Amino acid sequence: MQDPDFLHAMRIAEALIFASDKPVPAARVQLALPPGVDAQAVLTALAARTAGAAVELVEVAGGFAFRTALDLAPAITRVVEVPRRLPRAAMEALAIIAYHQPVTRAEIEEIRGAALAQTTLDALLEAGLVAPRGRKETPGRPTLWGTTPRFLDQFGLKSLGELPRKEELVSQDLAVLELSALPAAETSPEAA
Amino acid sequence: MQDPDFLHAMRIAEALIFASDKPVPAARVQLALPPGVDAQAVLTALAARTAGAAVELVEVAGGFAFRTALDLAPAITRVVEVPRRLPRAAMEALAIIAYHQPVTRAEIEEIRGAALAQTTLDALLEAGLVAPRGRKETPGRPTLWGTTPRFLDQFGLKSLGELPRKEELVSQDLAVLELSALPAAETSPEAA
Amino acid sequence: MSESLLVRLESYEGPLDALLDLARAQKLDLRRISILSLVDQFLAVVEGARRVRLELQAEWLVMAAWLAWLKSRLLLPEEERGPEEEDPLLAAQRLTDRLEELARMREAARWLAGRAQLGRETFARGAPESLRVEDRSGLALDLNGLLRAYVAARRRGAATRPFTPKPRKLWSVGEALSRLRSLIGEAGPGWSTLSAFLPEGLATPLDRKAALASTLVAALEAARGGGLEIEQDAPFAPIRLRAGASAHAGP
Repeated sequence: MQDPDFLHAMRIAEALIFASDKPVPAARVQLALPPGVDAQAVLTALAARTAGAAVELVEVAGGFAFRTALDLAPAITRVVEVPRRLPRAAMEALAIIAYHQPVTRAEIEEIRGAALAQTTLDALLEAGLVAPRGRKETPGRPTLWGTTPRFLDQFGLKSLGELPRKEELVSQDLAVLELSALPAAETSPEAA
Repeated sequence: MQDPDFLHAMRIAEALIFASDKPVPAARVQLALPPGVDAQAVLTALAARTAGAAVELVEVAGGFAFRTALDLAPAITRVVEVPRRLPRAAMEALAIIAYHQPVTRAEIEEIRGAALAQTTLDALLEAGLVAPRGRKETPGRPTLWGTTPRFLDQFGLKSLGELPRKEELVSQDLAVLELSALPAAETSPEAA
Repeated sequence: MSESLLVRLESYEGPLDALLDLARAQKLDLRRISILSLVDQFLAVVEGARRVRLELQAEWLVMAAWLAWLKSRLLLPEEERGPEEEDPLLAAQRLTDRLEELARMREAARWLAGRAQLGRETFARGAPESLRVEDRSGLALDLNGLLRAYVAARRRGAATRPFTPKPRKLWSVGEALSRLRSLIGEAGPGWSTLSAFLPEGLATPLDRKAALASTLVAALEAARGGGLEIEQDAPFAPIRLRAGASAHAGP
């Protein structure tokens, strides 16, 4: 083990594994070593030397790699808050619920002109932004949806009345569209 | 130095720098260390411990990073693919940007006395060695170019201050005439 | 020497590059450079190149012409130069400065190239670990995004909904005519304004205008048959109707 060739081979293996972007198979380490030195023995010695160190040689799927010791993870990692953005479909559904509540899923789809996945509605429900508001007395008695106080919190609104009137948002663009003809439009937020 | 707190701090610093994809500033190391341990002392000790090892701690580009020892490059490059050297025109343009930054493309061409091919600038940009540094407030508002931290990292420089002083840059061929003994020219072409 | 430069002309990055090479080949001190000897060599090179290939790059010829001018001025006694003319010594100094700067930058490039480079002579960690743990539990919501989403949804909704014009019931001429006929008798012999014959429940201005137009056409139609008389005092004055002579021919 104290043979200088073997020590040099250990240096090579260490540097090679350090520099590789993927775990290095023993066969690949062998390619870099001087002839006559066995990669497996070198790797075993390297693993033994680094065991318990800040950076350890570990065998993972596909070969050997260096990993920082697990006990150090809390010290070196930084928790970064990365607030999620809602996907576009969820944002649109949320906006429609806000403006047309109480509104059924079918009505949301009708207004959006696109299907609304159950998972999207679930995500809004889970985030606490919308909640069921009873059922519509039509065949099938579909659930009616409305926004929650948490919705107001998230958008920094005191009340739904602080939302811009929807006519201000869409009337010019959608002159063709008879706003009042849309489902559940009677209960618009500014009236609520 | 054998104090367990200090040894623990060395482990943390080693793991932090080892895991990072960029040189880690001493201030960032300090944040990860337990209170009362000086990052600079820890880094000095770590550099001393790893000197001559297969993977050494070096100070580069305003921070600390682990790098493989130079003598191991031949063995590593047998297995790891090595990028091509930059062509002479690119190296010259890079040197001009390093010494004259922020500098416009026209100014680089003026100094070289030759047009700078777009592919050359692209190669430097792609390698992450140079980056735009705003625009010059002259007609046409040409882009100003400067070097990046990656440039320092690539060439193993702590900072731009480690570049040889201009007066020291004397062509080897001309050095025969003991130019260094002569007064340095103060007028550089971009000033003319 | 000029032969080898001639052969390599294409490999030079312009005349400045070649000039520097000429200076270096002679181990010229750039700060005490003999512009004159440099000029002669450069001109010889360019002349030689022209004999081989006529299509020499313009920049080479411009430099050659400028150097020839510089040489002639440098040889000329100072008193014989025009007062407006650029000082040839200054021009020569500027050329020397440029060559020096180019020499320095080339040396800097050589210095950089001689350094151990990351990824060639030394290597960084190939597989860095992520030191950031992202806490994605929070939601990034803003009112602006909500409103934009609403507008986008409504716009799409409008675009995907097939355009079906609202069925609009306008008062037809036929309807107007029969209403007119039934009312004109009841209206008595006096004049009545046209608007008195409009149907009830006209909601919008459009409905009203359409009915007015239909009723006028119907009235004209009836007047043509003699069942009705129409009068208007002035343009845009109220149009008045009364039953025609044939309608109450009896009394």
